[in-house]
Amino acid sequence: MTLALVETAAKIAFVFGLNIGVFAPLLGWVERKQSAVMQDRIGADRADVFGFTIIGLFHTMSDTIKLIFKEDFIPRGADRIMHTAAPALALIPALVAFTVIPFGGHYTLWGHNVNLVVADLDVGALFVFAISSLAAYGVVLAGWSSNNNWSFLGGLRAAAQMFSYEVAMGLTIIGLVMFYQSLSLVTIVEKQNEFWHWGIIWHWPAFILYFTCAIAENKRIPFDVPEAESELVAGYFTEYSGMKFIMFWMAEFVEVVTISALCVVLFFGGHHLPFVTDAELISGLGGALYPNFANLAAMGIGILTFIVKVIILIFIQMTIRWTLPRFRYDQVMALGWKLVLPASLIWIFIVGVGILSGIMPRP
Amino acid sequence: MITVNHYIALSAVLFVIGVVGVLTRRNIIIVMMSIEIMLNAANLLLVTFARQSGDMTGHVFVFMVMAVAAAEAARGACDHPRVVQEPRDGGY
Amino acid sequence: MEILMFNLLGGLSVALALGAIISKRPVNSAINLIGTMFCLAGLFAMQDAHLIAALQVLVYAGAIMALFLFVIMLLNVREKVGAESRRQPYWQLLAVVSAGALFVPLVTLGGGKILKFKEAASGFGTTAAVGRLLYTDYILPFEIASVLLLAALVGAVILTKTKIR
Amino acid sequence: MSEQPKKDYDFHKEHHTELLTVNMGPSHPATHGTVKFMLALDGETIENIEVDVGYLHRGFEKECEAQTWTGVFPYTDRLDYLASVINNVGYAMTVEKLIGITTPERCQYIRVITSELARMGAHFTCLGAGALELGALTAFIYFVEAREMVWDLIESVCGARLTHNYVRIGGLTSDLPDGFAGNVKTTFKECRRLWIDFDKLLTKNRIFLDRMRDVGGISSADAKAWGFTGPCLRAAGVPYDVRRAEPYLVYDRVDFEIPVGETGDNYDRFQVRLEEIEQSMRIVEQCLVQMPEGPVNVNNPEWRQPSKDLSSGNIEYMIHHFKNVLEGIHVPKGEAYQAVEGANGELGYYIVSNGSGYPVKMRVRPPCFPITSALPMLIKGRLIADLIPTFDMLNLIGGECDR
Repeated sequence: MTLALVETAAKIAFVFGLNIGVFAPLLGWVERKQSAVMQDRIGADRADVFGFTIIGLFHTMSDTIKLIFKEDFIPRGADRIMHTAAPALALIPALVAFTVIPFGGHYTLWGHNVNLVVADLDVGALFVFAISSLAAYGVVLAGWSSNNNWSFLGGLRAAAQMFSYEVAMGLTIIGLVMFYQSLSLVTIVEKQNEFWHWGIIWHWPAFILYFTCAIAENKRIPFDVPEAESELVAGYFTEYSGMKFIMFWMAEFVEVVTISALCVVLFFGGHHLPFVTDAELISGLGGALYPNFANLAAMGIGILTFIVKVIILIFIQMTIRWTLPRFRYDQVMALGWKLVLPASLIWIFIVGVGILSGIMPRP
Repeated sequence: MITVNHYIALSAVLFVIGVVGVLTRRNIIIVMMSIEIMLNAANLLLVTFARQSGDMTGHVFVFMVMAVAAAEAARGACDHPRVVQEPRDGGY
Repeated sequence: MEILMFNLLGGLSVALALGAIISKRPVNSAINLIGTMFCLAGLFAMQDAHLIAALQVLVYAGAIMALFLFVIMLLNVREKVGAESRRQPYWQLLAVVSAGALFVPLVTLGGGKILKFKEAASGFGTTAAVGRLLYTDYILPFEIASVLLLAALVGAVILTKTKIR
Repeated sequence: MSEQPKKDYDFHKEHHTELLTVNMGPSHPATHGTVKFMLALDGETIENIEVDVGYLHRGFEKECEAQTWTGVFPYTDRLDYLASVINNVGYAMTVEKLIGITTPERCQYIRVITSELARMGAHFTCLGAGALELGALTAFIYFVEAREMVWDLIESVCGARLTHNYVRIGGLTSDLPDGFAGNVKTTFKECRRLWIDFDKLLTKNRIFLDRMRDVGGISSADAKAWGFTGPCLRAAGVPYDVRRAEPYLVYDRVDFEIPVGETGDNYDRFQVRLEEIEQSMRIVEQCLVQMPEGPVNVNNPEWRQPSKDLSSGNIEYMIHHFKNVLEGIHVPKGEAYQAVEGANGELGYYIVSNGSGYPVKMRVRPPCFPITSALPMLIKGRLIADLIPTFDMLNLIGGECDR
């Protein structure tokens, strides 16, 4: 009991620490530096501690400190409670969604079975969608409560966009669920033990559709119409400052990580190395002689593999963000309803036929 | 130890809240939300009895209730503009 | 542990439901109701109805309440109806009486037999189990529900479309 | 189901909806160059738009009447502040027309070179800003980089980057610096590289095409009727270019093409501007080859103030120095109109002189003003997001439009 509690606490600490402590600030830095590299610039590199700038990493720190001490501004006529609650409503779902994502496999350490996921839910994939559907509330309420026409328009756009793409996003992974016969993300990862069972091999069309939907759900360029700064000033968070602004900013980055992690779990074999199954890895590390240490090493390698895959997907998202221009609002909706939704329905049909006819052997 | 009675009591309380909401509020949107509360109270009972009897038919019915509630909400949402903004005498 | 969770979620859901019907502003009502739905999802999960719990969040808290919120925001109902949101006193009287009447079975149940939960069978309430039931025994209601949703969809489009050709 | 929709079913009447009125500007990110739009929105659709210009009105025309003829130059710099040299050239040429002098050939070549460099800078900025406001920040930075390099060239010529103040009546402030041709060569190589990158990023990008195509389109007849000139008119299919229609300076001696669009929509405007950058580079390269040696100023102290050495060593020059500084040059009585091809179209100066050292009346025909006045016609009934690329591609320059 105590051991299980400690284990859960450790996993929660790991996931949240990874997200808030490492990924969110690091992404701020990556976004700046990557854009700088892509745009022939140097990028932020001035903040220093005793003369050391460590390629601009201190900027994330100084930004955080600056924003914490900024005035927390609530516009006149705004709904104070909702205005304050909205950033939290945006950030919390993004963090909670990570609880069902397995960042490693099963390992036996000194007789104790460790399953590297905070909550192994039977409905893991559904849980992620359920929680991410709540993230829309934060955005909508932020737009509504700011008492600003531009924010309001941004909130409406965000609501329409997020709810539309949620539908399409749910449908894109139905084919995958049919293939792996489970909604549990842990089971899906287990079934991708062999490289040829990875989701991307058979389900690359679903990956493209899912990734599109996920970026749209996250409201990043080219789908950033709710916060299109040239049209709506800054959309739903126009009237936010200080810590509340940071929370929207972090919510966006945490969602980038969550999307990447979910993609890795669904399509890229989770923590699995390509061409090496877990059992082979453990035996290759000397599992027969030192089972505990081999398991521990495999666990480390698994987590590392997972993080590397996540980082690669984040990199792809950032590249997209710095390359493409933005859609128009009606084009976003048309893409969602007229292209992604029918395409995912057709893909479900194709997967169904493939499974029934035996062309797509289920793992 | 939580028994079925606990859930029944909770469900009843929620249902009564829903009834009171329907009967006392004039705002049609809040009336509809009160109806949702009542539906949810019923859902809770269905789930509870499904668990108690070990028969998942209750879950299926909750599923149906959700479908109906969604349809009702969709219809209600687009009907609201007419009703809310053209108030008649007494009631709505 | 279970009692603690039940008291927490149940109490919170009752409080939020009360908040939903008491609060003056529709937006606050909707937010309170979303909280209620969320608490109920927790209660469903406590009873091994994992699929229903996820659907509760996804459909009720995520979709239906979003629709309500959308309507409230778009119409800004606050100014129109907020001022005269109470009904006639006799309606309130009736409400209290009927509420009291509904409490009667509750009280009798409390005094009567105590129903205890059995140990749930493995696989109870999972997606696979509920899905199997839904697609075999209850396929007809399921299809009817889908037709109902389709009808609602078409109706909503027709009702709100600006121009009807 | 509710009652059947009636024949005269009006959504707005039935549902008691109102239009949402919002102010876009004067400090909205999209309205660079200080302008205000009053938008009446039905959802996202623009039902009505009022363009409110004049936030940058400084009384340019009146200011000029209080300056000596040479003192006007700093003010012309601030018309189209992205292409100051063209404004200077236009003003200088109008005054020269009044006086009846022609500048030396080398001066004319240098004026063409700097004008085209300024045009490139303006187009780089316009296209980059257009991309930026559609969310393509990287493309924007590429063109800003190119613009900075072009401005480096201009800086090497006249010492200023934005308000060049380079041209004088009857000449220039200075000749080109040493090694200018070589700098141009290396800069243009880089510019072409960035141009290709920009082109690759946007021109065939599906999202960009969808945003720009068929938005803000105008027929050639309408464009003429509204008084369009420059890239916006050429995008509508009218090959009118002052440089070709009424050649001034040495534009008749260089070979360049006038890119012409078909539909007059934003995408055509975009492509016309993109192509004009290339044509400007060609003009500059040809001018550098053709350019003769020689003086850059008119050798007449009455019009062009002589150098310090001459004016302190020669009594006649000295007298003119004094008189020019104190009274201004005495431009003969009369009036003149001269147009040049500005970055946004025909930039015309109409000047009246009564023979004194000050202009009596100065009137500028800004290309932006008629173009901007067509904006409500182009954008009514479209989505709010369409306003952004349309406004960008019409390219209102506040300093020029409001004067």
